[in-house]
Amino acid sequence: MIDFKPADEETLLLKETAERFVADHYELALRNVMLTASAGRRPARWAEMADLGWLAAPVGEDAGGLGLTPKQVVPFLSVLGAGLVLEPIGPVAMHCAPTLARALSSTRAEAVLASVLSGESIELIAAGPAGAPVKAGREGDDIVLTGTIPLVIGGAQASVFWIVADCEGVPFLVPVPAEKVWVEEFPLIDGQSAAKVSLQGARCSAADAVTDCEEALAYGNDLAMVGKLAELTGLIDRLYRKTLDYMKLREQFGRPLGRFQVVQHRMADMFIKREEAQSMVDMAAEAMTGEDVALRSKLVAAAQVKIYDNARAVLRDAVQLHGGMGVTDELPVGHMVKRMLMLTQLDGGRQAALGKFRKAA
Amino acid sequence: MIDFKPADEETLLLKETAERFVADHYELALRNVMLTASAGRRPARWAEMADLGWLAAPVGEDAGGLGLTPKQVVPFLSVLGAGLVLEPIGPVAMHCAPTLARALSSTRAEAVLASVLSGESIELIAAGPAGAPVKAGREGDDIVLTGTIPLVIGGAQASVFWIVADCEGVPFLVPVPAEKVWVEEFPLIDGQSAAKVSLQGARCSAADAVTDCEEALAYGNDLAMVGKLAELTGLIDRLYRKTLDYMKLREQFGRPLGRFQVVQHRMADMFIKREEAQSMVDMAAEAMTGEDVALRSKLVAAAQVKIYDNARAVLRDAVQLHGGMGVTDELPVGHMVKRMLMLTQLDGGRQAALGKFRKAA
Amino acid sequence: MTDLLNSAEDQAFRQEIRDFVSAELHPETRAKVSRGAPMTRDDFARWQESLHAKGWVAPAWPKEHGGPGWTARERIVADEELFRLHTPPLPGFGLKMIGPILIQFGSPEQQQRFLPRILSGEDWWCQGFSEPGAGSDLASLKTKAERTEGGWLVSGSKTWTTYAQYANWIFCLVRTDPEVKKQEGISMMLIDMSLPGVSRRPIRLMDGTEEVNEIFLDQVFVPDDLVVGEINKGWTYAKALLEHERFGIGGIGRSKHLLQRVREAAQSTGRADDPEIANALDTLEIDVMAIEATTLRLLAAVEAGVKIGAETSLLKIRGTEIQQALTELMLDIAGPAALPTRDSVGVQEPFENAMYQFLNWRKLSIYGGSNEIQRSILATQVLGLK
Amino acid sequence: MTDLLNSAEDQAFRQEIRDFVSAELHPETRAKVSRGAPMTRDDFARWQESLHAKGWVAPAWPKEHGGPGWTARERIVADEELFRLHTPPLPGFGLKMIGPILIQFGSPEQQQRFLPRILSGEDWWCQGFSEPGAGSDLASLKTKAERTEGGWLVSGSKTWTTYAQYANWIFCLVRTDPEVKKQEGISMMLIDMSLPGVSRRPIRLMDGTEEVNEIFLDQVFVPDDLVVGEINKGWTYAKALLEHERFGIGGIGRSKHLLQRVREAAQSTGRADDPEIANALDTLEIDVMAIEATTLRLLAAVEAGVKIGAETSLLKIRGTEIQQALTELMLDIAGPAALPTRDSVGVQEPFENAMYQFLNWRKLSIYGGSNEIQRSILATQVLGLK
Repeated sequence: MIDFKPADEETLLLKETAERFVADHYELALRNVMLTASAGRRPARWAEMADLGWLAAPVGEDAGGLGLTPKQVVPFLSVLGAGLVLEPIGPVAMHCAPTLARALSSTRAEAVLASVLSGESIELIAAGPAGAPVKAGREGDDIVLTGTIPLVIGGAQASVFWIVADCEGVPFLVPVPAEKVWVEEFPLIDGQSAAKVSLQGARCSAADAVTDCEEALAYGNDLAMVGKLAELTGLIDRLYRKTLDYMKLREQFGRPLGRFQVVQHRMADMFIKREEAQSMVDMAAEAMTGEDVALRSKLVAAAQVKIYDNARAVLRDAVQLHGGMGVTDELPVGHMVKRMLMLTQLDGGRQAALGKFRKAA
Repeated sequence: MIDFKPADEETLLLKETAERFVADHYELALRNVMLTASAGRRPARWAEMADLGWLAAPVGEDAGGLGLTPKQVVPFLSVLGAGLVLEPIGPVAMHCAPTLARALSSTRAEAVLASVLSGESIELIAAGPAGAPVKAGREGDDIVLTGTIPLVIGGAQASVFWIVADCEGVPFLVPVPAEKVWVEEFPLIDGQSAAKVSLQGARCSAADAVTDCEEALAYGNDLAMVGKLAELTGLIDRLYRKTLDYMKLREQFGRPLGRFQVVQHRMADMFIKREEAQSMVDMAAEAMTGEDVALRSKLVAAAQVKIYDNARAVLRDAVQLHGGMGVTDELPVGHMVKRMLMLTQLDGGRQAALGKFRKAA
Repeated sequence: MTDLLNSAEDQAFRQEIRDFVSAELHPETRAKVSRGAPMTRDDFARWQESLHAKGWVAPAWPKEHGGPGWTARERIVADEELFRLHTPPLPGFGLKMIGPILIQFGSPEQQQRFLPRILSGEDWWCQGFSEPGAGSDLASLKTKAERTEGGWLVSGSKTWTTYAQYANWIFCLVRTDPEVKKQEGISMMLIDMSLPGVSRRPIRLMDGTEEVNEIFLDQVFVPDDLVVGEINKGWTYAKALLEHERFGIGGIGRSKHLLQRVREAAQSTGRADDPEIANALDTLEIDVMAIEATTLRLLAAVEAGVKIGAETSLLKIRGTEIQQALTELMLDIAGPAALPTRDSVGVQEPFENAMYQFLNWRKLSIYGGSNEIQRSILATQVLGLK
Repeated sequence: MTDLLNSAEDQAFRQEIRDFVSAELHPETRAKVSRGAPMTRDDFARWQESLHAKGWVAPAWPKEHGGPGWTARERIVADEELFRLHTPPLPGFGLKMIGPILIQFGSPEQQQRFLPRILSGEDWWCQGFSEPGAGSDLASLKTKAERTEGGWLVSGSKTWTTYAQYANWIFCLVRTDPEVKKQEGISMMLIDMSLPGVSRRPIRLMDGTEEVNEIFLDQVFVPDDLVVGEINKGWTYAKALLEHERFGIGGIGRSKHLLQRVREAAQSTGRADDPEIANALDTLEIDVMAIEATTLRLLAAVEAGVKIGAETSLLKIRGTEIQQALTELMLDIAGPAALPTRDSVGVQEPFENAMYQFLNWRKLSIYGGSNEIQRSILATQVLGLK
């Protein structure tokens, strides 16, 4: 059952920590300095995030987390997305930690996650394009991994990669310390740091491998997607509001742009797209707590399609309505647009999402 | 080579005959009476069309025709389409006659076509959906045809059907007199008369069959399509002009609708779609005279896709901008809309056209 | 398609509706609805009788006036389920328009006299708001009421009057004061259509039906007790109508029903796996979900005390866009099979009503405040652009 | 994709261009253009040199001023073929803007002094029309010129000045009479950028480049002989620019080039048969045909003596819509491969410039009269809606 109740106390508290953080650290000029220096790679900043409980938010209490529901973390992630935060919060807090919490026995989960949730160790799920597993072979008690993962967000900061691998058709997850792999860092268009990770015969103990992890991986992928959709929704909302303000302020031909009927109708459409996005992310977050796994994936994929479409349309119109100012790096508009593009492209775009929707049906 | 020179003298003369005809016989109230009585089934009217040379227009002079180029007949057909004429001019003049002129030896063509071009005998090409041939078998010197052709425009008025048939993989055309088939008449949504034609073992002489007709059939199909696209272009143009007039005349909230910016931009788009349609039909008509058959079919299919799209968009906006008046049968708008829908649906719509485009590439 | 409302209670309620419908719905009516055919007066009347007997005929009316006492959520579930089961959607002129107006603004005498007959279907109401030549500019109406002994003499004409051929009453907006600002001189009156001076001209629509009419009023006498509320407050009452059932204007049940029909048509003709068709169907299914999720989110906000105003215009805009897109998709699937007229020998199932529905539903984006008007409402009232 | 212009003469001309390009185009420049990479000053300069030596650098200029004497049709063929062969499109500020203005309105001295140096590339011009805060309302410009001994003192600022970092001259619209209607007090002046008082601030664009600039003018002296035509007629000259090369604004060559690149990208990644991608590509190919056919039809009408005016706005609108749609389609094909920044180790061919081009080409629907302005021009000037 989908419940659309407005945000509760805990939700709002978590969201406020994000708002303060963004206000303190992500003023545009400051962020631009970070971009040229050390995107998302400040240990002190990461520790602060861990202290705020962010990394532990959606992990169950039995695994040492805060046990918040997906719906409770949506507004918080929306703020971080709209705030253009560069640290790999989503990949750690919404993907790696919750996946491990499900895939591992609760004792092992608590032990493994302790250092992740405290911010000591940055750990990431790493899989090939569209979640494809890396090829693995067995040699005695060892597992040998070979392959290249072209894009891991935050990969250059990670201590441990949890590789999604496959040995003769049996899927598993296996932790590989960063020292054992070849990591090449590069920036993404939105300024986040990513890395190409090459496993050239990386060797690890079979005892560390986690099998029976498919359900956990599927859950983790869906949850991570809800996190990304929350970011997108936050960005859509902020871009809508910025554009609306600009239309009220900016005068042309002797009156505010917002008095031209064509602009009014386009802004009405942008408003509609924002509302739809908000509804869909709430729906997807709620679906995460349901027992019907196929329905969960279907609703998450539906939200993905709709929010991708709306993000594209909103960014297109926001740039156009800002005119020349929309294509510079001098207003937040351009930066938000790039973040939105990053998020919509990352998992293969609309068509991949529609494929997921159909498969889950 | 595609030539976009404006219309020449002959083109304009032919077009004028169409304009006079429409003015004389197709005033809306008159047409409405025809709809309830005898849609397109008045022998005197058909004879008049033949006398005007319409049925012979695009047939070569060696087969007794006027030898006009496809481009020369486009404006004439545009007028007939926009004028909502109900007689099966296109099926006879643009499809059956030119196909036979190509498929038959010139002596036989002249003999067969004499009664067609004079209006004495209404003859039609009849094939299954998407041009599929009817199944045929041989019995001695006879051919036996079995199958149902769901929709033949003008079928209830025809004296002879030239059936597109197939006997053990060999395609051919064979004339079957109307007496030998079961014809059930019904009206189409735009008021034209059509028929379902059933061949329940219809028998005809193998000596009458025309083989080696594939090239002629392909040419005839392309030419007939150019005729339909000309009609559509005429309808788009007339609907655009009617809507524009209405926007200038009709006042709401104290000023003409055409002063609202949203209306202005939508009318600009309608104008663009009209211009594109006009360009594409000219291009397709010119392509008919080229020697490269694949290129010809490709350009005709391209025009088909574009004009279908533009017709849909124009009819949608024209109805919307006319408001309540757009959905009645009391203005020409509604009638034009139905004619446009008929023409765009008849050959399977946009996707079928896109398929043809791809195949020809 | 997926139901977002599927708790145990929802499912029990759905089952109750299914049981009721399977016992009550006439198979012929069901078949017509399932094929998208136009309804006759009898189809509606027969089904209204069943709903009325069950107490379900006016989902949004307060219980004391004969409503079933459903929550907003239950109303959505019922709407969805009734559509899914191919029951005919009853015309709203009595049940969703003048009924609620009388409940809110009518005199006790008017309520007693009219409400029970609306529920039972004894009275059939039509709406006299639009006038020839006025279009979206409703407030410029010209029908005038002149004061006379004990009431008013009304003259003028009304148009786009749906199902007036079945109606015995019409509620009209008329100008009672030509001197003041145009919105301020309008009153709402209830007129017996059998009175002398009331006449009707059917309007033939391009879909081939005659579901709308022009109504002429020539010195028709309306006694004071058939004026709704106060004189010159008619515009306020008409606007209040827009507030009523405004969470239902997304037309979720109607969209799901059409989607289901289009999917079935695609399947029965082997085109369901055609990637273009499949993508369009899935995209529209997701579009419907977005409207449903938005409706539920806005309702939850209202329940939590948030004030929601003209935001609901978005439900009208998107709902009608989706429904019109579905009728176009049906044409795409049909191809030439959509061309023979209904009831002719050329008809090819399941497309016998594809063209009728495409043509008929062009009205969705025009009536009840065109989608252009709705966008302007959003821009000015919600976004503050003016 | 299909060429509509393929007569024997067209084909011979295409061959001549192919021979020339294969002999002259630097392979490195070719490779960059074929991958959609941004151009450097050198890429442009080197190619301009080759075109200039051949006499082809200014297709639309009259022969007596150094043009090749091509017909409108030949210009379309040349544009198409040069794009297809991956030659860089030269910036038009000298060749397509101030050059033609001087040919039409400049003094003989101005023509002799500037035209040869535009052709050779010795002078690099930039355009000083837009001003900060003015947007599409160009005529509201504030840069002012005050009368002084033998000339004018110009102060103000200009923005969106493309490639000003390479330019040594700028042509500016400035206000010479603040008392009259805003369009009537504007003059056009030629300003040497090395003069004291001229300064420049690069603007960083979201695509990561700095191709545009803000230009500040502080009491810059412009002698009378560097005023174009008459004082206060600048707006007329600027408008005449829109008339120039107006049949080229559909950008047919550019669109075909991009379409070819997107098709190749789809093929090389095995997505060319994906029905969604294939449909989108074919639809866009047909869209380009429609623009080409319309351009040719309008040109034929002009040759036959028909007056074509603002109709050409449709070429700008549709041309830019198509090009932007193509950059979006490239993103759809690329998926995550579009995300690493250009020149980083993460780059995945053939998508290294997919995002750059998507972002960079957002400008197409904004500059040179936004598409909103173009639609208003069509509505008022062609359709007569006002």
